[in-house]
Amino acid sequence: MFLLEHLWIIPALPLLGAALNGIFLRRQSHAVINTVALGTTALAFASAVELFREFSALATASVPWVKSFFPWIWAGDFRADYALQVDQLTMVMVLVVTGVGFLIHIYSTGYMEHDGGYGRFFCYMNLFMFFMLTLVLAANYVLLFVGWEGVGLCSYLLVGFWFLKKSATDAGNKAFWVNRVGDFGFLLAMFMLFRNFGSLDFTRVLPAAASAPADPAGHFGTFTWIALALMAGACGKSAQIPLYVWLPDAMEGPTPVSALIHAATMVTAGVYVVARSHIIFLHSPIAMAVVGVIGCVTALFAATIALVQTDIKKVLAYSTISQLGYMFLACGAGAFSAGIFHLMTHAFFKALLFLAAGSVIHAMGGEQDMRKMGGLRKKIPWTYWTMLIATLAIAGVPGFSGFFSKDAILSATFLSPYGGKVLWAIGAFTVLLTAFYMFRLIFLTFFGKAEYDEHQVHVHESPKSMLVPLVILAVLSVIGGWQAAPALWGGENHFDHYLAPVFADAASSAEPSTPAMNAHTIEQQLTLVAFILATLGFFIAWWLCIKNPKLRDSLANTFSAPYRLLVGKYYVDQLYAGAIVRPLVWSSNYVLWHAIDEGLIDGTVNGVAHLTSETGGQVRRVESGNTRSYASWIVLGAVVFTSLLLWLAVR
Amino acid sequence: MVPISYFIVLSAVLFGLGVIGFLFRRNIITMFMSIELMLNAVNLAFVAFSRAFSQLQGQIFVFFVIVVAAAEAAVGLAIVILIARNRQTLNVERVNLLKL
Amino acid sequence: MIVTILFFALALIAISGAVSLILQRHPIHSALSLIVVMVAIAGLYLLLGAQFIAAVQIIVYGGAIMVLFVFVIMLLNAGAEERTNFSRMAAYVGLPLAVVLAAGMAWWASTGSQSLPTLSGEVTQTHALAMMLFQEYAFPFELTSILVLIAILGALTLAKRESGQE
Amino acid sequence: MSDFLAQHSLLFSSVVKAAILILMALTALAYLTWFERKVVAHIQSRWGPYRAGPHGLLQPLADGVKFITKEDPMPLGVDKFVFLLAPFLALSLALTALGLIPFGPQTITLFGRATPLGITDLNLGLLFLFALTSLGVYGVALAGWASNSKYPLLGGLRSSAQMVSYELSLTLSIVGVLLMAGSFSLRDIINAQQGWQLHFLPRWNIFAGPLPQLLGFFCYFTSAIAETNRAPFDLAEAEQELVGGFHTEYSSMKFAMFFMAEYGNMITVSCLATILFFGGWLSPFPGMGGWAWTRFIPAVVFLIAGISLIIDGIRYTTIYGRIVLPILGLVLCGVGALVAMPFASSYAQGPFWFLTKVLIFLFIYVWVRGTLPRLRYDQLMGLGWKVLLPVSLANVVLTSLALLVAHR
Repeated sequence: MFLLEHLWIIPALPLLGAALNGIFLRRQSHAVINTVALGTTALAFASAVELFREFSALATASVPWVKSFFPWIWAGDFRADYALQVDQLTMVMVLVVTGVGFLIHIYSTGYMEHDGGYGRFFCYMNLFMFFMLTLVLAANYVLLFVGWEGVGLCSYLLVGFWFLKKSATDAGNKAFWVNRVGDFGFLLAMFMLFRNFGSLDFTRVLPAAASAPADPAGHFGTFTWIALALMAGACGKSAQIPLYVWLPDAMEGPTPVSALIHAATMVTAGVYVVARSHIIFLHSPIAMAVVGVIGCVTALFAATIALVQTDIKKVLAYSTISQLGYMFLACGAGAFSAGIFHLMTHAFFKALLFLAAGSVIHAMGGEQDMRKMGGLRKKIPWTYWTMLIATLAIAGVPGFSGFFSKDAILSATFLSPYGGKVLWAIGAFTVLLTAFYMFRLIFLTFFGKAEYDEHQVHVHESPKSMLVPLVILAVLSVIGGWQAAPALWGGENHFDHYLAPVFADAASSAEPSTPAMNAHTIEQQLTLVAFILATLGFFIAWWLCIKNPKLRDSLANTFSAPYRLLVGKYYVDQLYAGAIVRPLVWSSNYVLWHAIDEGLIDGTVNGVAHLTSETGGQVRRVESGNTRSYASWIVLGAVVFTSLLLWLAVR
Repeated sequence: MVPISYFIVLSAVLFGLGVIGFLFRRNIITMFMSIELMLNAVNLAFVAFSRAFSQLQGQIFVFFVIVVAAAEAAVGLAIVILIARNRQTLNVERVNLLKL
Repeated sequence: MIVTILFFALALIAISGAVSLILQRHPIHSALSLIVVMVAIAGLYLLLGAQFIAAVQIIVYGGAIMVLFVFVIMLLNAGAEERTNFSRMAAYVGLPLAVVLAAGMAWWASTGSQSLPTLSGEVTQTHALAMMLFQEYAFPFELTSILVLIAILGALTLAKRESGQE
Repeated sequence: MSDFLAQHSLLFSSVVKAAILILMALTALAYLTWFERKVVAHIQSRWGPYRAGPHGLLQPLADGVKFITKEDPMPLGVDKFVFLLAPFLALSLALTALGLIPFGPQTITLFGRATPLGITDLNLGLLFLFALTSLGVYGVALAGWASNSKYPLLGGLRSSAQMVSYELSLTLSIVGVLLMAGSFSLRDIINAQQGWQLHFLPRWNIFAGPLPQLLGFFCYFTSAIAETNRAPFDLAEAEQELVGGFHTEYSSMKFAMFFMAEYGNMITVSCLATILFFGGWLSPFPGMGGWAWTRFIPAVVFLIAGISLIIDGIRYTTIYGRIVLPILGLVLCGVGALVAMPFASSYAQGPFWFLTKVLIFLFIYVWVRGTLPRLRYDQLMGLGWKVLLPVSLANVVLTSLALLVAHR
């Protein structure tokens, strides 16, 4: 019970590491920094495991376990404590965050070996761990928002880690600003929640919401607005349409950062929030539909862009966006557990993909363009195999983790009252695209002849410190899905049952209307279709990349217009720049700065000063040095005052 | 019999005369005496009111006013002597260093 | 009857004295006019039954303060006032205002203080005055003594600085 | 007619008494000059005036005639108004001060109205007396200024500063007496001194009460001499330094006015000394028991004086003396006899003792003048500010303490 009583220890550990690294040990040797950073992170992971043990031993009556440590904000009847909460959902998130985070820390020691800002890097990383844990452990929306903003800050710092590169700092700013938009929605949601439920504690808001009547379909009620505002925040953080534009640019940061923040943990915060407040969404059909549609469209959209990207990390970035789309699709379909499940597995294999890609980049000496690679299979076998496993997982090959999670999502979508066949169809088509662009990446990178100059680039396998995490993550990518194997695969869906208490009412509402046996057959057919599509994607990729690569260019020439559209990422950035950024900058520059600040405010201030000096200059003439004129002034005052008195007396 | 308001009117008139004297004399000492005249007018009003309301505070106040006037005369005349010695004149029109 | 006569006589003396104070061109004459005004006012105090104040008026004002004035005038051998440039401010603003002030106050006094009683026989007891002065107002009384002391010191300092320069 | 008089008896009685007082005062002033010259002469072992009339008794008359008939030049460039105003101011103030003095306990009946001996009897009499004396300075100061001449100006300056300074100690020195009497009325002050101690010592303020006012009297009399610009404090008219002081430029009647004003002030001050410290009109002897005979002392004194005059007249050298002096003696004897009569004696007691004491003080005045040398001006101021003022203040404090103790 120790950790349950002292929950604060878990976030405090990374914070301690960050403080030590950031304040005292900046100039220390790598060994010291490693000890602190890895030690604190490992301890956090260990304590998370211990917490899991204690939590499992906990009686179901006392779940969720809420512990309030000190009053934080008391304003009138508003009250927000520094309170931490543990339930099954939190447990999963904590384990994923600490575990993957620990592995990526290990990896970073190798990857950042020769970087100048070694201590700074680990300081930021630990700080991110702290905020992420605060986010997932928070017992009320306010504290959650602190973590929310904190991870945003760390993302900004780490994206712009190489702040001498203009592109890096720009990417950091972009991420920050785009997130601001979403945060605004989140704030609105919090305000509305407080206004409607008088509190922001999960343990008070969610039951109240559960007991409240749901909005009727097609009707914009309280829950709809709150849910949509929350969804805006989630879109910002989890890079969904229309706020996804920051994530590809965020690849400017170091690769471990991309793996940890922009694949495994932070970007899934949106999904976490949606799942956390699923009751509110369930009470609003419109919101569910919106979530589903947004997720589905984002998945397809990002996947299409990923088809033609040549930067290895960009491909992975768009793939991340698309996978996040899957998660939201699951949420929209009411299968929150499936969404969380995919979140976990995706954390495994996408982190693995990024790390492997980092390993490749490391091997290529910083080269990121896939067209300049090729034939690396023999040179960096560990990287190759681990990356292949991750690719199989994300492509949804049976037996791998991605297969189970994606399968669960698609079937849930097909069966859900909110989703429907159309969404399922799009999602299924996206499976094909996913398989295609992932295998395209593999083929371009590891197969074919070497496109680079051996004399310049000395390809070499990464050090142990980078390979060990790869291997561990590979194992996880394989077995990560087994404990959620649906019944028809002779498995028992532990994961679903484990999360059942959290999403109890979700299950009730999202239960497929069709009988179970029927559902099984439908599920088998769906899985079959998905697998066929995946293999199809694999073969197209093989055909275009290995069999005859010429065809690629000819296709590009024949369908030049759509090709350029995809290469230009649908020109969304340019659209935003023209529609939002430039007017904003113009108005800030000419209206706010020149007109209001300089004209109005400075004008007023200077005008007052000028008026004063002018008045003084005029009044100065009164100083005639003539005593009797002074006396006359006194008399004037006396007359005024006396007449006032007389007037008062008469009146 | 004499209404006490007559005394008030008289004091008002005397006060006004004092003001006029202060405004129209150039000799510091004369201006000073005009001030004394104003003080006396005020004292008269005080005593008249104290009689009208048959309260002695008015006379007490007059007493204090006289004391203050004495102190003021002492210091003021010392200043007048200084001015006369430094500027060789008693004409305020010539004592106008404090000006634009 | 006799009180009325006395009042108007004294009022006439006071006003004429004040006027001559303004009009006389020589400080000594102004001082004498002021002394006349003060004596007349003392007489008015007597009419009002304030005998103690009347005596103090003559002793302090007439016997000390005005003597000081006359003394200073004699000491500085102040001649008749010279005609110098005229303060337009005082002429065109001060005079009308002063007249307005006097007239306004007089008007108010004549209208607003009609309710005041007329002069009747009783006389304030100096004894009661002394009691009030030394019991209720003992502290202000002592303060006035301090004030006078400070005034003495101030006058001494001013005079001394002058002699020190020479 | 008579009822008209009765109706305005206050007015008429005041007028009559004022007339009588002024006549007596002027005569007294005139003969006070003779008295002073005689005494000073004898102090300096001279004869003094003896040409005009026997023992120069007609000298004041001759002086008066001289003053009236003398030409009255108006110096050049004087401020005429002030120049004329000064002597009138001085004399009128001096005479007015005399009007506040009560000469006897009884009241006399005029026009069917009982009025006190003396013109008025204010219950703040003492205060007003000081008010008048404090105004007295103007006569001297203005005279000195108006003369448009340097000696008078210096004299005026001196006297004004001197009088203002000494007025302080003069006023403070009598506070002790006021504390004992508890009143500003001269009559009350005198009545407060009635009674006896040790069966022979009258309870006069000078040597009775909780604290005998010896200090007070010393301060009072010294300040009084200075206040009246008399020797040894007569720096306003110090012949050796400033020819004649403030009245250098004056001559004839105006000069006489200054002189009369000076003597009038002397009389006023002496009266005050009598009233405040020496029991006013109270007889030094208890009137009852074994002392009953003392009520005949006035008569006896007059008779002795008259008889001595007759004898002196018979032995006198000039014919006038042989005629005038015996007549004067007879008159005195008659007065003595009148005073001895029962109906008159009670009226005579008060005034007799009062005037006797005043005469003694006047003699002391002259005696001091004839004896002491004149002070330097800084010594004068030093004495006033550094000795008399503190001493009289101390006297006030001591007296009040003594009263506190006595009333415990």
